[in-house]
Amino acid sequence: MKRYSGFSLLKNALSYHENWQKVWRNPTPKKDYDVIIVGGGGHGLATAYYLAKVHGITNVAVVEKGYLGGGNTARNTTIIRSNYLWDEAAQLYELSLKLWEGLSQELNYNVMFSQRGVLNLGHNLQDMRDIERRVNANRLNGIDGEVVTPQRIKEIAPLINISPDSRYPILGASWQPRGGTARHDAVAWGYARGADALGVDMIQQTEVIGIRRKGGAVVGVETSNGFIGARKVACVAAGSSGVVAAMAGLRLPVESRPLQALVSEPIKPCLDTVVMSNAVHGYISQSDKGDLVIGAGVDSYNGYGQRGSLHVIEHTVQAICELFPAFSRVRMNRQWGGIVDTCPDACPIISKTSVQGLYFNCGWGTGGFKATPGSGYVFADTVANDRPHPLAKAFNLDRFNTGALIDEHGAAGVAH
Amino acid sequence: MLLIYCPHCLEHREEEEFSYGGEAHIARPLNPEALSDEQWADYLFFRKNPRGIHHEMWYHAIGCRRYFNATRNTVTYEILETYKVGTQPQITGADV
Amino acid sequence: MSKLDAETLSSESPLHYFSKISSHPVSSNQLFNGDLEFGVVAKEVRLGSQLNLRGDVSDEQFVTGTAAVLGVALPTVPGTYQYNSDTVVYWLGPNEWLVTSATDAIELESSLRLKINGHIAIVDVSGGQTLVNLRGHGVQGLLKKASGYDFASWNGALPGIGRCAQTTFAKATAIVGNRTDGSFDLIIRRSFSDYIAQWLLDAGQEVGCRIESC
Amino acid sequence: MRQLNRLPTAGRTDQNKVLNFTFNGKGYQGVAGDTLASALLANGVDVVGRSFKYARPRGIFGHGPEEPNAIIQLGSGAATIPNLKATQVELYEGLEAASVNGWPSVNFDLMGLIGAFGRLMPPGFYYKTFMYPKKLWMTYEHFIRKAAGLGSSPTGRDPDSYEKLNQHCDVLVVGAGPAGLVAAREAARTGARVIIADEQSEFGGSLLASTQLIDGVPATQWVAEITDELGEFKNVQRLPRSTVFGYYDHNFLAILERVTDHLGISSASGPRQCMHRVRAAQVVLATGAFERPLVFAHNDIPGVMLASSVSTYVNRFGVAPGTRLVVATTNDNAYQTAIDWHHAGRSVVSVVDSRTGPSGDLVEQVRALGIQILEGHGLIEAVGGKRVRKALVAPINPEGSKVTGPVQRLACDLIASSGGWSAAIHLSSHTGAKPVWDDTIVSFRPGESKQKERSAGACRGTFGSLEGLREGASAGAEAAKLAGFGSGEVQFPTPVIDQIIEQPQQALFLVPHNKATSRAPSQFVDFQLDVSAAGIELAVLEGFESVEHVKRYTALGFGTDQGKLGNINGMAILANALGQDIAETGTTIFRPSYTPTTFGAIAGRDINQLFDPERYTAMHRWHVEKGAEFENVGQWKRPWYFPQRNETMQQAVDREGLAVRNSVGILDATTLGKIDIQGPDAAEFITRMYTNSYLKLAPGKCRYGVMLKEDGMIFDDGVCACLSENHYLMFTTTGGAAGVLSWLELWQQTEWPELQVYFTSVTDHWATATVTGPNARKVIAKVCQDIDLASESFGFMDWRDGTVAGVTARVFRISFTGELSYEVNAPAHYGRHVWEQLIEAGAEFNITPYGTETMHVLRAEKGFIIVGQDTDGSMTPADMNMNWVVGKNKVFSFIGKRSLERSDSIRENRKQLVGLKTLEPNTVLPEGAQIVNDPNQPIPMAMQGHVTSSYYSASLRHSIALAVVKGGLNRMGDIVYCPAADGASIAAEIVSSVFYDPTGKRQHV
Ligand SMILES: Cc1cc2nc3c(=O)[nH]c(=O)nc-3n(C[C@H](O)[C@H](O)[C@H](O)COP(=O)(O)OP(=O)(O)OC[C@H]3O[C@@H](n4cnc5c(N)ncnc54)[C@H](O)[C@@H]3O)c2cc1C
Ligand SMILES: NC(=O)c1ccc[n+]([C@@H]2O[C@H](COP(=O)([O-])OP(=O)(O)OC[C@H]3O[C@@H](n4cnc5c(N)ncnc54)[C@H](O)[C@@H]3O)[C@@H](O)[C@H]2O)c1
Ligand SMILES: Cc1cc2nc3c(=O)[nH]c(=O)nc-3n(C[C@H](O)[C@H](O)[C@H](O)COP(=O)(O)O)c2cc1C
Ligand SMILES: [Zn+2]
Repeated sequence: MKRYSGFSLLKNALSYHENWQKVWRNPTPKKDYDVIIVGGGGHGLATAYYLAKVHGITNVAVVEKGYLGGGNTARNTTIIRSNYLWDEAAQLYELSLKLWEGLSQELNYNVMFSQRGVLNLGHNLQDMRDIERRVNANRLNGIDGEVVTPQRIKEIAPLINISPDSRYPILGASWQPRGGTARHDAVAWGYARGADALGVDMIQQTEVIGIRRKGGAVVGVETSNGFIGARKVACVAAGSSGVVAAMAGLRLPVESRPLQALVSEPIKPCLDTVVMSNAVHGYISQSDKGDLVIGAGVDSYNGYGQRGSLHVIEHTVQAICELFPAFSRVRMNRQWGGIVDTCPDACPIISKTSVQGLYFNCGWGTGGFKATPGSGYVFADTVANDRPHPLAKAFNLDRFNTGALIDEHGAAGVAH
Repeated sequence: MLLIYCPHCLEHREEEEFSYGGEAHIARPLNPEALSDEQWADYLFFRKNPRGIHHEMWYHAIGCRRYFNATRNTVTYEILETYKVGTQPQITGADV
Repeated sequence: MSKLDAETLSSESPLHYFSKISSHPVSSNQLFNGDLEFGVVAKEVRLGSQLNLRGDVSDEQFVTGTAAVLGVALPTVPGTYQYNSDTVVYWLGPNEWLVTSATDAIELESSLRLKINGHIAIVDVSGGQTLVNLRGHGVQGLLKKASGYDFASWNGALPGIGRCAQTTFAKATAIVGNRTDGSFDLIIRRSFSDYIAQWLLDAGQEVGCRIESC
Repeated sequence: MRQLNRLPTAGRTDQNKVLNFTFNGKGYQGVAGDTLASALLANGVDVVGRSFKYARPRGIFGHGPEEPNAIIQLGSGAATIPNLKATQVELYEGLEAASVNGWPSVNFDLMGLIGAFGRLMPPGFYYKTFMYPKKLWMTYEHFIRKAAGLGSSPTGRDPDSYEKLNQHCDVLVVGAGPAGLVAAREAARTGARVIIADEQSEFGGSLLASTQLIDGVPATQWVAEITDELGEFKNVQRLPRSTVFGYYDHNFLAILERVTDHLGISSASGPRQCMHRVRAAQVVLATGAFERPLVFAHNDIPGVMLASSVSTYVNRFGVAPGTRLVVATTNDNAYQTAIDWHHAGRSVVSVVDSRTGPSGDLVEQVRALGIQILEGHGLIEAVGGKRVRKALVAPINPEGSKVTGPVQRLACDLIASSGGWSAAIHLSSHTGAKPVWDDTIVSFRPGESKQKERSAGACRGTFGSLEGLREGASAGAEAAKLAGFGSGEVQFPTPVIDQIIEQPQQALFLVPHNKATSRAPSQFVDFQLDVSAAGIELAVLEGFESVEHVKRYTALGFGTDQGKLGNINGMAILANALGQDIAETGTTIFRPSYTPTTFGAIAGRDINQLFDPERYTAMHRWHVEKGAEFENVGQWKRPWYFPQRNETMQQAVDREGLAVRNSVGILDATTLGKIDIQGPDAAEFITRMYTNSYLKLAPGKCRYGVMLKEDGMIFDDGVCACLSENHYLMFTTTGGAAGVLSWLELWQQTEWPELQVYFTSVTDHWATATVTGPNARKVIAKVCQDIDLASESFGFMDWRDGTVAGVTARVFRISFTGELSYEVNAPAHYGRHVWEQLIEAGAEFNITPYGTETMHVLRAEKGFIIVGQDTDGSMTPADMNMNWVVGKNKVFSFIGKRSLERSDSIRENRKQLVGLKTLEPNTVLPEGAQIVNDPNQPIPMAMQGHVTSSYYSASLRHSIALAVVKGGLNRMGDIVYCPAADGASIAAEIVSSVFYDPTGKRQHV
């Protein structure tokens, strides 16, 4: 892999950009692999990268039905934070945040991780209790965060409306300065490039349509382009996880729901942080290009449509206009939807299954983009060693039997 | 936004009047105490979640306050039928 | 409560605080001078009672019994109401009706209970809701702002047969019924009535809106 | 100031009505009927903006929503609007507009220097650089961000209002060009409810700029006639200035109508814009087509325009945007522009046609006018700085891939380019229909319909006028029929229109240059985002092969025009680089918004106080009059505390609490949910829902219960009263009311329909006043004579019917304060009356109204939980030390019971509810504080639980807290710590959660 740098850019400019290397090969699949990863989203690609990089397992293929990073990775509002409530979740997301902090250098690919901070607003007394609780827990877990006043919020995001006369006035917020956003596509591409350089095959436009087993173990996957053998199959198919599990005769406690987002036209920089509000239900940041990136709450019913709808967007835009009355005259440029795999406790599943050699990493629901590096890291470890990574232990499938859920709904509430 | 035919109101109504009730036809085990943790978890948390035909419950919350079932394609969102609780769907079928 | 008490006690209807409040694009001075036309007049109507009625339409005693007491047949066609001069029975669901009547609630409930029994329910909800009549040339337009329900689809209905629908109204809910005089009745919940009044004044501003409480 | 480029022919404008406006601070004049774009062109303004990435000077390129360059900021202050397209802004007197980029000005932009370094900024350059040293990235980013954005957001509150209308129709026609107009007319005559919407200021579509005759009259007259004809139908609603911006599931479409924008005043008198939410039985899409620009070197210099735009400015606006025109084309259609230009009295330098031997009707007309036609030639490069000065043309091979001869320089100041037409398939794509590439029309066509819609006219790829009219008419008739109106037969005769014979166009998406694409001057594909042909080829070189990857890598189609001009060229260049055909390469997806949609219009009137309903109790106004501070609880406004004079909240709460403990207080408890339950199986049903049993609850009695979800976790709690045999009244929490009712309905209707029971919400019917404190009985006795209040006959957890203050009421002896309490329920119309009478009766005892904060303190003193505060969705009754409320021996396995037996539910060290007493009695623990055993341990600390409720108790004279602590019930007397943000920590002792009156004497008196 030829390294990227300001110098390489200059050098290539002089040769009219005619000599750039491919970011990844588009190889024809081998007959079989040590590990096949189903799903070429950020998580699948990160898993491949760490399998190769950390565990030296390079005979790996990522099989993706569409284009790399084209699922939720392409569709999310790119919010990154680690201020989760429960120890198990906080530690996992914090591992991820630490990886984000060196990711551009690790991958030699600028994923534009921007630590502009994240505000989670509180609008009623219970919100504020929950914020206190979460921030206190974060602090004792070594995660940065503070509870801030409306005045401080106004300093951080000057266009916000902190009037006590609003319908749901802002009473305060949690503030995690190390949180922020990243350029979502670049994350997928950076991992793919890194994995490719280590020998991983990226197989695009190839859908896994069956999981072949022999005895109690997997032997490979059937795809739209034929069978590919594998000793281990690691499924990271996000919204399609249930469908993929069914191919192996398994059921998962996930339901696939549309989650919608929209962007405004690009405007001059006016919001230099991420603002999230669970109570009025909207979250917003401004991309490096200038568009306001706005996310909605998850749709109420199951769906694989990847389309947006109007009433959900109406509600979200109302929330944004409540928080930022000045944005009323800004305009929506585009809206879309993703398919998120929601778990009953709003926490992921990173787990072995009853089928030998078959692993699942799913259930990230509305908030898995931020976990991409950490998820790939612990999942690679789990697959390589055929046992849960210590940080993944709590996220096994068995928790639904024992009842040891990690309920991020209940208290943390905030989804993304 | 869906337009849903309520089998009680005998009219199409806007989605805003309804709330989604999850997968239909899941019978509560008659004797929960006799189930293993796995069987109970299956009832509690595990759903079909198909890509395609789905039988699901809806509640006409801002209307006749009745629950009913719908057969909906989870990809196209087309609603193929709605039917009353206690009756069986006309349309079943393989996933698309 | 007896009728006598009711007259001596001070009661407050849900829209009590909105008596004669108007919104209009023209100045408020002009408003109360002369009969400036309001596109929407929302007039709260005092009712004797509102009862929620439950029962099984396949139970003949229930159907005939209610008709005998109320003087109107129980509407069994979804989305319709039946009425006479002082009673209206709205279809709310396959086993649910709303009765509004000039008769006192306790009296009405006990006469009903004399005639019908078995698995039925009669619940006095008089204090929980109010009826607002909406009239004026702006009403159809206002309803379009308020709800996704296609009220224009009622236009073909036979005169004398009322149509009604329980549906969304702005961000609250309402039972809406049509009247032969072209106006509409709105039955709304008490705790939402301030919101709905504010909403009516806001949405009716262009054509002029006036609220009269009872 | 003279309008240099204004023609004597007025087109659709009124040259007698002069309008003054300013652009970038300079004054100009235009005329009524102008757009800002036509007025700027009339005044000879060339540079209207700077490009996003390279800050290249840009001029007006199109005449409608496809415009990529003329992005402006309209107005100033709170009413300013960013990012409008000058081509879509109707001119009005006093209009103020400015370019969105360019510093210090668009004509001299320092950032333009960056353009010189364009080579250093190929697609994806960000990803390749700014990484080292790591700590500088946030600084780099700061500067990257500074360069972001087009226009600026206002900073104040929007002075305008926005309307929303729910519409229903049988046939919605989108687009009022010829196809749409005849479709609407056919549908209208069947009696169907028809809505016809068009984005432009007037109906007519492309005909507004047409010189054709229809039915023997000029096209614009024909349009006026048919538009009037439509107006006569009562069943037709005509919506000009109305953009259908999204096509959603189940034939739901959204229209943005610009009601007053063209008047240029902030509308005190009504909404600025109106969003129509349309549920249509059938839809006819007649949205026309966009002309495709040719991609040649420096095709972005001001003075390069779409051929149809040049014609539109001449014919519709009476503006000639230049003097000497070169037309570059691949098709016959653009010859019309040469003809129009010629008739405008200006000079046509040449028509440069990539084809050999063109001979269609229009070609022949051009020849007859003596205009030079360069066949088999390509316009390979435009030359100029802020305006085109020359066009470089050269012979090219028939495939259009190579320059084959010497370059000629044509002096000119205007280049009209046409690479064919792209059908406007946007709305059909919104539905998920997959566009189909069609080589014969060199465009995508709408894919197989996914909804009840059909396309007609140019948007279906039918570019001929006559065929388009025919198609429109039959689409209208068909749509009406399918909606239940008419026979489906077309009724009106097809309009008579001259047939123009055209020859096939050439599919040419990149005009070759004598240098390789990577080395040629930039050949722009997406103007707004500076995406060039070389950029697309580079993406392919780097391995981005999917059209979606190329879009995301280069930003092709990401702009505010959403690729209306650039998409097809871009995809074709990509296909070519991949050696595929376009069909194989496919296209990116069009999504709403068709053109950008104002947030305020999407929000409508549901903002400010109407954002969400405020729910009031019958006593609300009394609380307001008494100066209560309010708390939001769900949608309800509840009095939080009643400050007197200059009291702080703590002082008020202390006073209120002491009043209850020492004499009597009164609380508005109306907001609790109340559900009336009737039926022979009511008791059985309730028993299945609560953890305890109601089978033996006698009339006149109440019982407290807890409800679980099937996962065993507490979800609501409250008291349930037996009113009579088979008749119960259930109280729920304020926030849980709606959820509990639908929860009950769910189980009854779907699981146990055999249980005969009915539920009715009576939350709104009853107003509830809680009178509580040692003097409560005395107060009630003064206003209620018909209930025997003696404890022996009306005991704790009993209820009685009676008359309170003259009102028929129901009184419950239940207590959330631990004091003697009566909850008086009266029909809500009398709520304020009863409340005031109770206050009056209590005056001699100094009855004190108290709010939710005091209520919370009082109940915490008693260790009563609040669901949602002391529980969080992961708490079982056992965790709350409430096993006493769980009927272990109930026959039926109540909801949630089985989950209580899972291994995690019976785990030893679950968090359990305990009390905490700070060692320093005046220190109040913060709610939400985490609890540790050793405050000096290193981070991460082992957390034992957290504080759920915490107050200063005035009656106990020390602070109290409720907390959940791992294994807490076995840790009484242990000292634990709450580390605070400042590093200090507060020590507290684990104690019983019942701080006050542990034996419960006081509530039983
Ligand atoms: C609108 C929206 C906003 C969001 N906002 C945030 C946010 O702000 N912060 C945050 O942290 N998270 C957010 N998320 C969630 C986040 O996007 C996801 O959790 C995360 O991207 C999941 O990554 P993934 O790699 O697992 O999934 P994906 O990127 O969806 O990858 C899964 C891949 O599997 C492929 N696949 C599926 N089935 C098959 C098959 N049978 N064969 C082959 N391939 C298959 C899919 O094509 C897809 O590419 C948001 C999501 C959405 C939709
Ligand atoms: N010869 C050619 O190559 C060629 C090519 C294209 C068009 N034409 C001519 O153009 C005419 C096409 O007629 P037509 O009726 O199909 O199209 P049209 O372009 O005349 O009318 C389309 C109308 O739809 C409106 N519109 C588009 N999208 C909209 C939306 N989302 N919301 C609201 N309005 C929207 C536009 O503003 C426009 O007024 C014919 O006369 C045809 O001959 C010729
Ligand atoms: C963070 C983010 C920013 C985006 N910004 C833009 C934008 O400026 N312009 C645009 O057209 N689309 C933008 N999109 C949306 C994409 O074009 C696209 O709609 C989305 O990735 C979903 O893919 P699909 O529409 O191809 O299904 C953005 C998406 C994301 C996730
Ligand atoms: Zn219904």
